[in-house]
Amino acid sequence: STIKIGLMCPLTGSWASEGQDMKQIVELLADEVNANGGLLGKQVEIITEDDAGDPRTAALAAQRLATRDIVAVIGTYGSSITEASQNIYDEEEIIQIANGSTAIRLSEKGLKYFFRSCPRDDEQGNVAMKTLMGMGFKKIAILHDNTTYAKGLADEAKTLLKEQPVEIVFYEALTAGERDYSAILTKMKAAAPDVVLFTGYYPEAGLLLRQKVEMGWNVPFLGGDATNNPDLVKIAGKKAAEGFLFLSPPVPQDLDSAESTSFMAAYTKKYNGAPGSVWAVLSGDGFNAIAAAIKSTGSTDADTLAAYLHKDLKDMPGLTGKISFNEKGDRVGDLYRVYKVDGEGNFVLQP
Amino acid sequence: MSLLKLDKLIKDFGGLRAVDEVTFEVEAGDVFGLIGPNGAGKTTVFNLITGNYEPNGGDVIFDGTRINGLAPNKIVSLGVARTFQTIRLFKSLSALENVLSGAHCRMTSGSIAAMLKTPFQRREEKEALKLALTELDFVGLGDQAETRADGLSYGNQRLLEIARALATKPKLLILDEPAGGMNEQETDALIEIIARIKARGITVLLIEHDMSLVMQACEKLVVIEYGRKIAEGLPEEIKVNKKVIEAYLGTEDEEDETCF
Amino acid sequence: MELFFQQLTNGLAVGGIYALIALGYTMVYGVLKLINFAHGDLFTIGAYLGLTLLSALGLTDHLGPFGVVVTLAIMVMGLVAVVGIVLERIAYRPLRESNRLSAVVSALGASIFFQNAVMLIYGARYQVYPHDILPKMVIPIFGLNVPLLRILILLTSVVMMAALYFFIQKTKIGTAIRAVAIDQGAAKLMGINVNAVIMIVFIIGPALGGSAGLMVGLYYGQINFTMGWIYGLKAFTAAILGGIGNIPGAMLGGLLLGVIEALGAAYISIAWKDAIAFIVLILILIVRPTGLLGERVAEKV
Amino acid sequence: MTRKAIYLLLATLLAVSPAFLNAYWVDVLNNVGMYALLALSLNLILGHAGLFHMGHAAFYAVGAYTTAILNTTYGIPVLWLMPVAGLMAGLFALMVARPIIHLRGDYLLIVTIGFVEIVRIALVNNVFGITGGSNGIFGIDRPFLFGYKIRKPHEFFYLIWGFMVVTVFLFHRLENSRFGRALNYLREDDVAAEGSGINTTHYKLIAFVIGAVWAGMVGTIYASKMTIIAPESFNFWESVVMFMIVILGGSGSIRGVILGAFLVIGLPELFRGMGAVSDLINSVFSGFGVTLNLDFSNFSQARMMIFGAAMVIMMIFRNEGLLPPLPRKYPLKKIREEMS
Amino acid sequence: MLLEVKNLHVKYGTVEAIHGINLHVDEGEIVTILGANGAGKSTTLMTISGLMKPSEGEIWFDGKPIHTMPAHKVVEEKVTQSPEGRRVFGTLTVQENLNLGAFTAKNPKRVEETRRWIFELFPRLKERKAQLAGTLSGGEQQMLAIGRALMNNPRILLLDEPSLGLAPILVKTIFDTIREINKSGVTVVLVEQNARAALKLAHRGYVMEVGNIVLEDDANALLANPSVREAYLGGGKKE
Ligand SMILES: Nc1ncnc2c1ncn2[C@@H]1O[C@H](COP(=O)(O)OP(=O)(O)OP(=O)(O)O)[C@@H](O)[C@H]1O
Ligand SMILES: Nc1ncnc2c1ncn2[C@@H]1O[C@H](COP(=O)(O)OP(=O)(O)OP(=O)(O)O)[C@@H](O)[C@H]1O
Ligand SMILES: CC(C)C[C@H](N)C(=O)O
Ligand SMILES: [Mg+2]
Ligand SMILES: [Mg+2]
Repeated sequence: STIKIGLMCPLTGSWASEGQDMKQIVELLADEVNANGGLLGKQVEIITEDDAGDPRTAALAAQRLATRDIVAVIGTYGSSITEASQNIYDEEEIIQIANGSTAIRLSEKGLKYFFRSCPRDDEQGNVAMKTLMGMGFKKIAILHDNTTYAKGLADEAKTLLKEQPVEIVFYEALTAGERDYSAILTKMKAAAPDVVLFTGYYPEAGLLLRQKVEMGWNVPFLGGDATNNPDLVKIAGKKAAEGFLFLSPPVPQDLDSAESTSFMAAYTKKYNGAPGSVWAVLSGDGFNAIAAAIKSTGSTDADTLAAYLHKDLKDMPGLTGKISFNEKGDRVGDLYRVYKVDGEGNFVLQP
Repeated sequence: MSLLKLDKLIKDFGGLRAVDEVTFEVEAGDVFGLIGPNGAGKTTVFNLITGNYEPNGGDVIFDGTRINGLAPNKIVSLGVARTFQTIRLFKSLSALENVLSGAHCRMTSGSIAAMLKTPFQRREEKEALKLALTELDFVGLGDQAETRADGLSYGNQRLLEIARALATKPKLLILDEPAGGMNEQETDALIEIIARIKARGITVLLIEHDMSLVMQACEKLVVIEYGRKIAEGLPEEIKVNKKVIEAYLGTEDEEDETCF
Repeated sequence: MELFFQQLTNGLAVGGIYALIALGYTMVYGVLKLINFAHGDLFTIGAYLGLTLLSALGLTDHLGPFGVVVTLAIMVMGLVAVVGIVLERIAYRPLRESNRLSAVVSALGASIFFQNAVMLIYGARYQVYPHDILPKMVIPIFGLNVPLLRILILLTSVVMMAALYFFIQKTKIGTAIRAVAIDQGAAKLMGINVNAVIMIVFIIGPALGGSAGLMVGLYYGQINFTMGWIYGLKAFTAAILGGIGNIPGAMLGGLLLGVIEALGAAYISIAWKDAIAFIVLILILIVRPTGLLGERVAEKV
Repeated sequence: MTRKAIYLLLATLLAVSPAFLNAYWVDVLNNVGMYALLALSLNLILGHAGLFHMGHAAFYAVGAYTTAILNTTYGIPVLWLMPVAGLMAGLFALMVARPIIHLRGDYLLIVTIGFVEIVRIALVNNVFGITGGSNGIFGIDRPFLFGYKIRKPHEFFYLIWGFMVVTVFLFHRLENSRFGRALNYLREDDVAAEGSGINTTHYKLIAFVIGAVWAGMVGTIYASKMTIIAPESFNFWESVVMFMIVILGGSGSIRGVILGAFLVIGLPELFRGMGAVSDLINSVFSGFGVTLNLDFSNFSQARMMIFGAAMVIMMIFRNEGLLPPLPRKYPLKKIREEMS
Repeated sequence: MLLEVKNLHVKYGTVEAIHGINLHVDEGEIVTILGANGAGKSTTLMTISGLMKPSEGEIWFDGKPIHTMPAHKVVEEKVTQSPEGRRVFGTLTVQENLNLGAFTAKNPKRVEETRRWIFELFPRLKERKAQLAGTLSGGEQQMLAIGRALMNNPRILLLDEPSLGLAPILVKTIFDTIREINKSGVTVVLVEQNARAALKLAHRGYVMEVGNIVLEDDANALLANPSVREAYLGGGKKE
């Protein structure tokens, strides 16, 4: 018999590429564990379900996983998708380690079995505020897309910025999925901000960058972590994307720990190319954490594992840095970094 | 007192005055005919009476009350029922259910009573079914109760429309070209039905181009042309009225058999 | 004031695209009384085919920018028209005689099919048109800097509208199309080949939708497989706003919708702009139940 | 007689099915049930009254949000909130439908689509500061029934399908009454209906209201089942799904609509399960020492495409819907006897 | 023999409405088909025009089988129908309706001649050229329907209840016109409820009952036939 670990990720829908990466990474790590004799003398088996990036599908996917004797589940990507599945895992007493869901409230519900390997938006908001202040901007525009995550982050940043000697000259939401944002840009431009903080996702960010250049407007843009995707440059074009700043946990390429380098080597070898964004890599950290917990406790009991993850797992070397969880299940540590897009469209970690 | 009174009724469509100060009265118990050339405004007059159109001027007085401006269904419940020039049945429903639609306005139980199936609701439903069957029998469609309306022959569809109208328990029945598309034999049967409707004490107001029906069935006629009344009187008087002959009947020649 | 005019041009540019899609919607509706929910997906297909052809044929190496656009437009319109014909043949013709709503559901099914087929063929990720096909010229009009492409989009839709209007109103085939729209049986008695006429409609409508897809690809760069749904809905709204079945109405409705959205976003709220557009639509329909230019046929009883 | 027997058999099968199914499949059945309830309520408006209504999710949303707000702020038990949610949805329907009830066909269609969108956008923008914006509302209680907390799919199954039994019973009576007939009259020809003395505006509104009341009540079940609701669950597409269920199943037919829900909601899930099917086959064969590498899981990516094609095909072959309504039965013999 | 219908069966779905009828029309004739409502007269005409397909049997026109042709091809053979209920294109103008009547015409000069002839026949149509057909009075619409059919220069004109819903004076006009049209060389098949008038006009007649032809004779003979008199000419109190 095997130890089963679930993976819930978007294999279809508009986030499908992230989900594919998550699957590849978790399977790669599981293979490594199995090659080294598995866990507790058993092989690890990954069971994947598609959540399609849609809350209702996610609820069904969670229901399916819950029936398959899994010890824990890794995933998923978006906050609102994770939220739809949280209750189900909690009721079934299954550990969940989300990888891309940064919304604050996910871990404010007192769910005993919920963890996440990504940081939280209060931290991100804080870093956003500091970055903006550090660069000396005085008039700030904030734009989000009304999704759970983007609005939460925008609100967080707004609250923090209000305490600073700056002026928020614009705060509104666009509708994701459209093509033409020139009406919004025109309106924003009239408010004459020094900088725009956009907390939505990369497809809209790309279009905004492109259309603002077309308008002949040179305002700098700072993006939230959901803009960390290579497609951003594709959509905006290298010229329009150049100089774009965004926040994100560091990608493995930018870390020099042994774990990061060996993982990158293995991944590149197996799949010919680097993973698209950091979020999929964070699912790998989720897997590593649960594997470590099983190994150390010698148990697959959810309560034992949860207790271990909450209290005893300290500074485990992961793919994205050291990993520990606090009592809420959130990852501890200052993870957010600032990246900048260079003229070639590369994401360059800022010091 | 007359049952229906039209007083200087006017109806405009854009620039067209389709009904122009038409005035006449229908006595209770009569079979009253409204004739005139195509496009004279006859159907429009009917629509003004039944509330399908609102007049631009003048009044419709029914049974002592002014009814212009009321909703069609309200006018039906006051006792005016109609048939249509082009058949308007509920095609995919059975003949019985078509007639039940007429009975509808004499019933009161609503959706909640239906869900609870109150005794009153059941009794009412039964009464409505009895009424509907009676009216179907009256026009001779009793054995076709469960046939879909569009499965009936054309003539029978016309009769079904009459049965549906009768089920509203009208004081005044308005028929718009009831014999349209019927052959002479069917028309004869219709004349007989109209007579029986009259015998029930229901006043009938009808439009018809079939002169054999008009002459046999009607006690009194009004003729309109271009929205105006051009003649009024007994059938025999109308038949020889110059204006009517010129505008509507055509000159009498040996071929008059074709229409009389 | 300058801001107002800037927003007006923003709105007209978006509205031009809506109008172009709405023209196809209205054409098909006018003749078949069918709300072709798959129309938005034909638009998507147009955008993807444009990209495929662009990269496969290497047109940019041989032709000037406008040569590229014209060649592409012709090819895309042709191919999407073929899809349209097949769609009509398979999904709509068998339902021509039945309940209108059945055809609507068939159209919805076709829409789901197309959307997912595009996803399976091209993948779920965003696709991007090359950035440098058309020169990024900006034309000053009354002190506003308007990108050339926007003017072209608007111009195209106006020209298409005018051509279509002329075709429908003045030509023999156009009269036949209108006759088929009114009474197919009677049209057959005139010697009109009803299937052929409907095929023509399913060439024109989808071709217009496809060309709109191409234009969106060229202008905005980014395309994905779900984009047709929103555009389709907007175009349907536009067509209704103008009075469905009415060609100048589709144009008017499209432009108006674009402008309402832009001005709503500018002066009321960006987040509420779609709601504002719908509220305006509802208010207009309450006053004019058949849209702005729709015929007000009070049913003759 | 035989038809009754078949229904009884199917109902029994359904009733005992949770005993044989895992939580996932039971939850699929729950979803089917909820959509069937929604579609049945839409069926009054769309199927019976023939009003092109593609905005039913708006009423569903009002019910769900009413439940969520009242439950999370005042702690009122959710099942008590069911009638309140229904009432609110009904009132809302009355309010919004009144000014647009005279619109015809496609014009009504777009206006109702407008409703869903306006409602959704209002929810996203946190109207009155009580809807929680795009986050929605979380922490909604589970229902208590006779002191027992309903939590798991198996338990919800009986709540949902129990409500279904009540609904079918009541709607069946409704259909076979003066009220149900009135709706059909105005669907067939509203001028003739007016001319037969039926107040069509009134009935159109009542159809909207009853449909909305039911959708609102389903909203309660949904809110307490998910414990979190967000505007995205009530978007235009949800309305489209309900619409498709009604037309595909057979508008005006209760059994058709329920079957429609099984197909529209169940089919994509069935297709999704194909990955598991290939795994199963592989493992069976490997048991015999044969290595097969079947993988139907790619099929699950194509499942929506196949579903779309299936809808077209079903519509073509059954263009009146899968199970169109049967003509109403009247006890004519009995009445005749009484008459004579 | 210009038109020949052999053993024609027609079904609506699964229900057969025409049960194997035979009829023929010679060049230059006016032939009338009588029958009660629902006898199948319109169905017969529709099948000749190709709008319905026979389930069995054949229709030959001028030596060619036309039952296998699609409707628009039948029209090209100059078999033209003015359908029951007029079915003019309401939102098109009178002029456009007439143009559509000549949709398959190849010779523009001939079309203009025909148009002139039709305007002579129905001066009212000329007056109302630019009016929308839907706003014409019933009689005017009937004229338009017949005029539209004539635009095709038919060799055979199928008229389905041309007097339906018309005022007596117009009925006369229409019947006179039919006679005139026939005199100008057009063969006419006339379906009428107004049996008496139809028989006076026609050379020959058929009587249909529930999908079968039960009688065929000269018009005058039919007028005198007692069973026809009883069934179709009304036993009523004739003056
Ligand atoms: N809803 C309407 N809109 C515009 N014009 C109308 C409308 N209803 C009727 N008319 C016009 O009003 C005039 C009178 O029409 P009406 O139907 O009353 O004639 P009618 O006397 O019943 O004729 P017929 O004997 O042919 O039925 C006609 O010219 C007609 O075109
Ligand atoms: N669309 C249809 N679907 C089903 N049955 C039809 C249809 N049209 C006609 N029928 C049936 O076919 C038979 C012949 O109808 P048809 O219209 O040819 O009769 P008709 O002699 O022209 O009668 P009328 O004098 O009423 O015009 C009738 O029994 C009729 O009910
Ligand atoms: C993976 C991330 C881009 C998603 C985002 N941080 C969220 O919580 O939804
Ligand atoms: Mg009339
Ligand atoms: Mg006929």
